[in-house]
Amino acid sequence: MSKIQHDIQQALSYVKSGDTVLVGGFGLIGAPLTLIDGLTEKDVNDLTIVSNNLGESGKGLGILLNQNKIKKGIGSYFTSNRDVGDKYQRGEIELELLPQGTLAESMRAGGAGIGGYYTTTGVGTDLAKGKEEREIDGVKYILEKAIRADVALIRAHKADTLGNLVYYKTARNFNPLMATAAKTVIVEVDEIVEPGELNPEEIVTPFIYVDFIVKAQQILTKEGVVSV
Amino acid sequence: MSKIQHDIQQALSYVKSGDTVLVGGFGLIGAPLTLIDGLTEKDVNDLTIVSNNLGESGKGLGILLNQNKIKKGIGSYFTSNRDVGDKYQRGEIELELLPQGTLAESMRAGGAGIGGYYTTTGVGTDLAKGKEEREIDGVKYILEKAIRADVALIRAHKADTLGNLVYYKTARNFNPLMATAAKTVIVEVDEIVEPGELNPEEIVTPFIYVDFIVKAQQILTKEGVVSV
Amino acid sequence: MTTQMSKAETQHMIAKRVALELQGPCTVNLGIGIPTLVAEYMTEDNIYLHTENGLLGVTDVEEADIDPNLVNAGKLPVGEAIGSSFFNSSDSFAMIRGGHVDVAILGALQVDETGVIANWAVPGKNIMGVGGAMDLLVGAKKVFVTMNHTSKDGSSKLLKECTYPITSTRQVDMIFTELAVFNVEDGQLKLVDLMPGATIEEVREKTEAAFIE
Amino acid sequence: MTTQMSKAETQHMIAKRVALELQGPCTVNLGIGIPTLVAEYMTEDNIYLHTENGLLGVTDVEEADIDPNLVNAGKLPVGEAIGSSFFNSSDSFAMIRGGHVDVAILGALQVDETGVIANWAVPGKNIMGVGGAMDLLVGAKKVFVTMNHTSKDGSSKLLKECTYPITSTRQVDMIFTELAVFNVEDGQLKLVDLMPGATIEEVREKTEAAFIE
Repeated sequence: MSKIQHDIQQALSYVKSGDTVLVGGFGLIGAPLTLIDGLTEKDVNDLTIVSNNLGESGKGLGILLNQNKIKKGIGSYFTSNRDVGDKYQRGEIELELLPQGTLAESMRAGGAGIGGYYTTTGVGTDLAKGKEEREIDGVKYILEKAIRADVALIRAHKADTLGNLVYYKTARNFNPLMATAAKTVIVEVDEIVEPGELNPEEIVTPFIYVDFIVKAQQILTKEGVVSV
Repeated sequence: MSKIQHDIQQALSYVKSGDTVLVGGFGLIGAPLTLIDGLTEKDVNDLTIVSNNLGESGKGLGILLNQNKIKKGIGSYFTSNRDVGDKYQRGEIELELLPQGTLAESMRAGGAGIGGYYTTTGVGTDLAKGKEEREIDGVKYILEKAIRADVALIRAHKADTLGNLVYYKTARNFNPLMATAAKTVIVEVDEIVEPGELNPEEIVTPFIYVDFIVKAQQILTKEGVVSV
Repeated sequence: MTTQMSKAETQHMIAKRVALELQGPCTVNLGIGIPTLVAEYMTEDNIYLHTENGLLGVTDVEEADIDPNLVNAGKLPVGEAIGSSFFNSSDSFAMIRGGHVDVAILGALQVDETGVIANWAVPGKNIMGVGGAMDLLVGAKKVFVTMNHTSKDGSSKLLKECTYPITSTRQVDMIFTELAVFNVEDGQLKLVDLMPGATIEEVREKTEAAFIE
Repeated sequence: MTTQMSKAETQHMIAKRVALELQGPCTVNLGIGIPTLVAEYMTEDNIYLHTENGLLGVTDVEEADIDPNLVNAGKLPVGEAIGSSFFNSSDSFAMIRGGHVDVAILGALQVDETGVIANWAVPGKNIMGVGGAMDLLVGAKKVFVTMNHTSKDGSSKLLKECTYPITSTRQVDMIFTELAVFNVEDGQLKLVDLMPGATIEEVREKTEAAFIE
């Protein structure tokens, strides 16, 4: 069975109401814009979205937010979208704020069969409240739990038809981690090539992590997001 | 100051008696044979060696073992060198056996500022004895601690003069992890190139991890280890 | 067994039988020994082999193409398939422990009647090596075990309880010996096949563990 | 201050002063705001810039060469130096948290007299963003902080105790404002420099925190 999906909604059929969904990107950079766009057109709700930001006001995940499809956001920097704060104050969304390194590491842990880990980040701050503190070899750490999800929507630069992925510059960010931490992984890419065209030493995400591949129809350019 | 060292003993001057030393390689594959050879010629003892294997009988780290320079070995598969068992029975060496994935993950943790982590590997076995067991979300884990060291001796394929590294096929193994987990990192390579010659998307070990670079003088070939 | 096979023939017979259980697309990790031989009998071309020392896409290699830096977990020379990738040991075990490898095929010294195995240590001998066995047991979606049905002294290796240290509390999924094939279902061994030349009586006689026929 | 500088001029003055403290070879992570400007004043060519979104080797970029997928942590377009490398977010924070970045230059809202800072949340407002600040504070070998000496209402931002939530219990190493430069030594602020146009009297008047002159 080919992993390549030509129909975005078909690919997104794996996203169900109530799911936890990892969404790649640092702001719009490296975000799966085509898949996010598809999600805004899909009848789905009560989603828990794990993503560094919840888009910008009225853009990307921001549209999903305004559609009231997001029950909870887990991220490190919601400030980039003022609507998040407004919704939070009205009690319309739950938020879990994590340091950016913890957000990344928790997904890596989730993908690697690690249940939790002790990190120095956040010790003694408000973000450590309710978290176990422990001293190991004279250093204070807090316990952070792994993050795993139902679906990951990610973006890569190229995929081969097996599902091996390479990324492009700082559009890599959270995407390779999210590829490891979800039951179903859907990737959108600029280009699909034949197996053997990607250098085996250079593949960042081996194909076992990827379930479906779609071609990007929304691209970030200097002039903003354009449809192709 | 250039990171390139032409004198192996000069590079090894950072290894002191009593140090914990990470040594790369899966058996001889990807092992820093030149640096190990240099270590056998150096007056140093009471070393704790962290390496998947302690070489083979009379080869690689096996020589160091027979020179009684190793106080303790931490690894996953000492069986490859029968001398290790003999020495252990005579009480001449301490051994800490770890599952291979735990050995790797503990060094990654050490390099990443993670103090310890909960893994499913080993739960309920003799290797879990004395280790904290904990249930997280219904799954049993044991706590494993990070490994950090004084020095790492590793092998890569190419370095640029800044210290960026790329590896070669299955000679990669533990080397990139060890590069992150020691105070001083010494790498031996097949080839030294100028900055810009390695593809920025392909660099596995960024230069901040590397302190010294030496050119390999002992190479693993089909016919065994040869001097070049 | 009534027919006399060489050790190598027996190993190949077991490997061939294991191969029948592999349906692609899937990713399989092969342990040292009999498991390595399974690769020779796989018929589907969408089965990819993972080796924990850092390669997804292991293939056979011709003598002339041997590369000393391209080996499997048994340190034997291998080749690389089209579409293969290399990675470090922690990424490799993240794949294993994180549940991304479909099948692990391992050797075992003993198995108990619930499907728990012992394959890394023998009491009284120095416990010197474990390698990736514990990681594979907790992480692989399915675990198949190949083993001799009996010890040299004729005693069963399929026991009520393992006398050697167990490798994991996880029960394996299938057990392949030179006499029989068992599924592990709801914590019980179930005989699903007799190997060529084996009889049900011989299996009963040489199996200490309870099993469902 | 006696002279009237624009906000931008003040920011550049601070950035320029910070740059004097950077000696290569070293790796520096620049926060958003004034820290970003520091890059313009670095004189040594062996200072490498790390950005936590996944690049070691940040440089300026010409308008014509802007690549929308090549940005810094402030999502501003950047270039890549010769010898740069890209990596994912967990590898990037492994560098930071693991102690492999030499200097982090961060903005701050408040600093207390032991050098502990608050820079991610204001009480009464929604706590909406923390980004990499907590990671950088625990991990960077040295932390330099740039900040305004006083609030708009004239009250000191160098306080006996932070009234905003702290970012880390770790004490920073140096503090740079438009009036003065402080070292943090043994948990005490020590004035090491006055900025152009500032007087010791003005610094005393506008600094609530105790400091050694």
